[in-house]
Amino acid sequence: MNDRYSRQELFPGIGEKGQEQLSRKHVLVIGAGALGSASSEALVRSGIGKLTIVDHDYVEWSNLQRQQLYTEKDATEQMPKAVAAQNRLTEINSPVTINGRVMEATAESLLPYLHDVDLIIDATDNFDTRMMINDLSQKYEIPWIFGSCVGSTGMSYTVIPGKTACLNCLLDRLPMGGATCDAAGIIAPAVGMVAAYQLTEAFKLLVNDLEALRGSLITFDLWNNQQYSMKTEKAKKSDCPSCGEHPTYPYLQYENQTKSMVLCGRNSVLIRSPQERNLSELQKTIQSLGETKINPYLLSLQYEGYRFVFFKEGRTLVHGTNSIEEAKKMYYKIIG
Amino acid sequence: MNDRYSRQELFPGIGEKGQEQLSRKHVLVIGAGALGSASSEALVRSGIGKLTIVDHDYVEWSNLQRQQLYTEKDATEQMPKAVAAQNRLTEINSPVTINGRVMEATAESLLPYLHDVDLIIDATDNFDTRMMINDLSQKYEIPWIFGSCVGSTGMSYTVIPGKTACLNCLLDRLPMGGATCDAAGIIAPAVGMVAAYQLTEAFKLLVNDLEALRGSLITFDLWNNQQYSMKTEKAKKSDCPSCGEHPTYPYLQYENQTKSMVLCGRNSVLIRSPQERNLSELQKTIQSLGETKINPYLLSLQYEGYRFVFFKEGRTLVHGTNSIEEAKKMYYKIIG
Amino acid sequence: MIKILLFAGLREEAGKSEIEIKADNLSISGLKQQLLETYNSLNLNGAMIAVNEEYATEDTVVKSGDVVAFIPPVSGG
Amino acid sequence: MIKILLFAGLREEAGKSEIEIKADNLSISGLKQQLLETYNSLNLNGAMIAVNEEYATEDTVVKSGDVVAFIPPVSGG
Repeated sequence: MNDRYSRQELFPGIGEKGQEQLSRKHVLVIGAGALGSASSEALVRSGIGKLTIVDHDYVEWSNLQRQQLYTEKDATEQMPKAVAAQNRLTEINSPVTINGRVMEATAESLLPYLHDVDLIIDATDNFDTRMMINDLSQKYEIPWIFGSCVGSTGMSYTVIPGKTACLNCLLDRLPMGGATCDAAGIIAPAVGMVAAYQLTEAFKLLVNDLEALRGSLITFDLWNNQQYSMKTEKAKKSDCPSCGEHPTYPYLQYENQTKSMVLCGRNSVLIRSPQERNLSELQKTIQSLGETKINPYLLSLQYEGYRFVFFKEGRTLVHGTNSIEEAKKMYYKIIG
Repeated sequence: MNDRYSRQELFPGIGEKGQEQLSRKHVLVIGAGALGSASSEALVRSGIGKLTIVDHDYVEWSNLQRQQLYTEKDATEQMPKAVAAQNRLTEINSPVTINGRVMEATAESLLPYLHDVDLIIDATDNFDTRMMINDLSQKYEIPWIFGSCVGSTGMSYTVIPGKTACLNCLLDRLPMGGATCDAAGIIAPAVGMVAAYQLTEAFKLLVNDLEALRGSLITFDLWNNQQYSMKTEKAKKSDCPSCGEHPTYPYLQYENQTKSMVLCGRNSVLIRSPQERNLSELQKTIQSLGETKINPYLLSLQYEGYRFVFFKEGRTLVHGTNSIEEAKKMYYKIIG
Repeated sequence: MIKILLFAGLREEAGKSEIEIKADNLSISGLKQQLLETYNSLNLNGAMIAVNEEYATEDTVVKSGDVVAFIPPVSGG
Repeated sequence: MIKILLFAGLREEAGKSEIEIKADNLSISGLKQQLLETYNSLNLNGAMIAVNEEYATEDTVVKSGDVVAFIPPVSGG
């Protein structure tokens, strides 16, 4: 076991000193889908000290094509991704402290984990959450690495509070990504490429080699053999509400108001409730409506062409609609 | 299970037609180390029909930092990589036909598998084997995708017999990579990046989208933010001994003569013998020399600062030396 | 000539990844207008803009020989 | 000026990824000689050569403004 990290220590950019630094770092990965699988696995293999991985979803068959931590068994059992991820990651590197957290990533839910986090890796699938991460990063002075992919394309950018432009500087408005996401699908190498960019920047930050950082937003299209890098020095805005001279962290405020959201490319609506649920009691109430399935974390129900998934801590996924109104109507019909 | 490949079918470059094509393809991955892990996992997840993965090595602790198919259990049990890979890949996608083969990749050993192979992915760690693959590819008209990585750098190139320049056209001589390989180590994102390039080209070939192929050799250095692409139209040589007008396939001939080789960056020598071994009998003979460990595939021995690993089908790895002579001397001392 | 690079969804909408436009000393917003005359279905709003690989805005003035990239943010993960 | 790009091990040996050399109408083998006068430890043999992103050989002649890349094959996997 002693030479476990020997190949990484031989790499001059890390070395024995860098390896020692890695072993004391705590990385927060937000999302345990395709990007989250790839990043968390590589970070755990590399021997970081502690990984927290947050996800509110469970493993489905359509995930297996690109989400490398999961197997058919996880899909059959509808395991929450954060639980399945923690199990696999522990098999990979048991000395690393791994916290899988089955929860939605919100400013409130993440706050308790931030005090010793050295770096946040974005592995979410929507800009609502990314903008919230961007504000948290600024407020608590934690660097974060944006990453996203669709089809054969992807992008990545590293945000360092007090130094680089932030995501809010780069984007004039909150992107509406629904159309592309629904239409374009995704292939695994696009995931691997974004994760490679994010991970390299992560290692540079974790071993404090700030000079090596890319300093630009990178984007690519693997199928069409495109690659592009955009320098961002000129993008930093002194009046940016997230990273400027008088920050108001707008997406921390906005976040507090969102109570339900359409999930991009999923034909699904997420409804949040602060109320914990007794799943087996709920099952008794609703089992006359249609087929139910239960495990310690969630209860699912097929009903009138929709599939409802009720999570213990209060969230509900309504599959089969992109309409919040429709989803809420059905939800209240069932929950009462 | 029905929407298992839905995200891939949504990607216009693949589509439902491409998915159907994938399901009838046989890919041969040579090497089950870092690149072989990444490529074979993504191909199996993508739903190809059949995968053959060939490797002569077993899982060691120092592999776990970057070889994504393996766990601590595999390292503890010294599982042959081809066996551990097959086990994990089967958990990931059981309908795919997966052949893990514990054997050295030579022209002779690979020949029985070539008749229905649509594509060869290079995941080896030396140019001896790559040049042999290059000649096999030309002789049997099977495309192959070169990939390699060291430190934070990597490269990839797609060879299509009768169309592109081959690896022998590109290289004036057989590269001597020992020094760099020993010195530079490797980080996981360099692996992920090469695999992403190889996999995208693989998908293009497997769904017959030849126009989308890159047509160039790509190289990068992630730590130093370099990226470079070299067009290769002018590289094709009509007198190339591998792909020219009168090919002699020199590396198929050379291959037949190699009987032992130094393993790059491993401080190890590989010695080949055509003789199968009875491992438990051998264990009895040598257990007085030092600590031995046995499983159905191999027997290992600690002896005078070296570690010997005897494989059932005749190979021996001698760890602890870069000298063929020294290794052979110790080998004959033990085997007699 | 100003060279325009299109990525991701924009590339698909235009059916090509590169477009050349005869222009000089033109703001990005002016360039967008010209582009939309020929490619009226292009959804350029929300795309990040780079000129010669540097971040740019609607006000940035481009000259002949410049390369302008429109990069629509993708959201999956 | 000819711009020279170095990759992987060559980059490490030179301690930099880019070198500029004052030259014009020079074969690659001539360029290599000039380069070795200053960077005598560079192991250029075995490296692939590209001029302006196209494959090139020792005989290829380069002009001022060209970009020459030396790409040593890496072997790991």
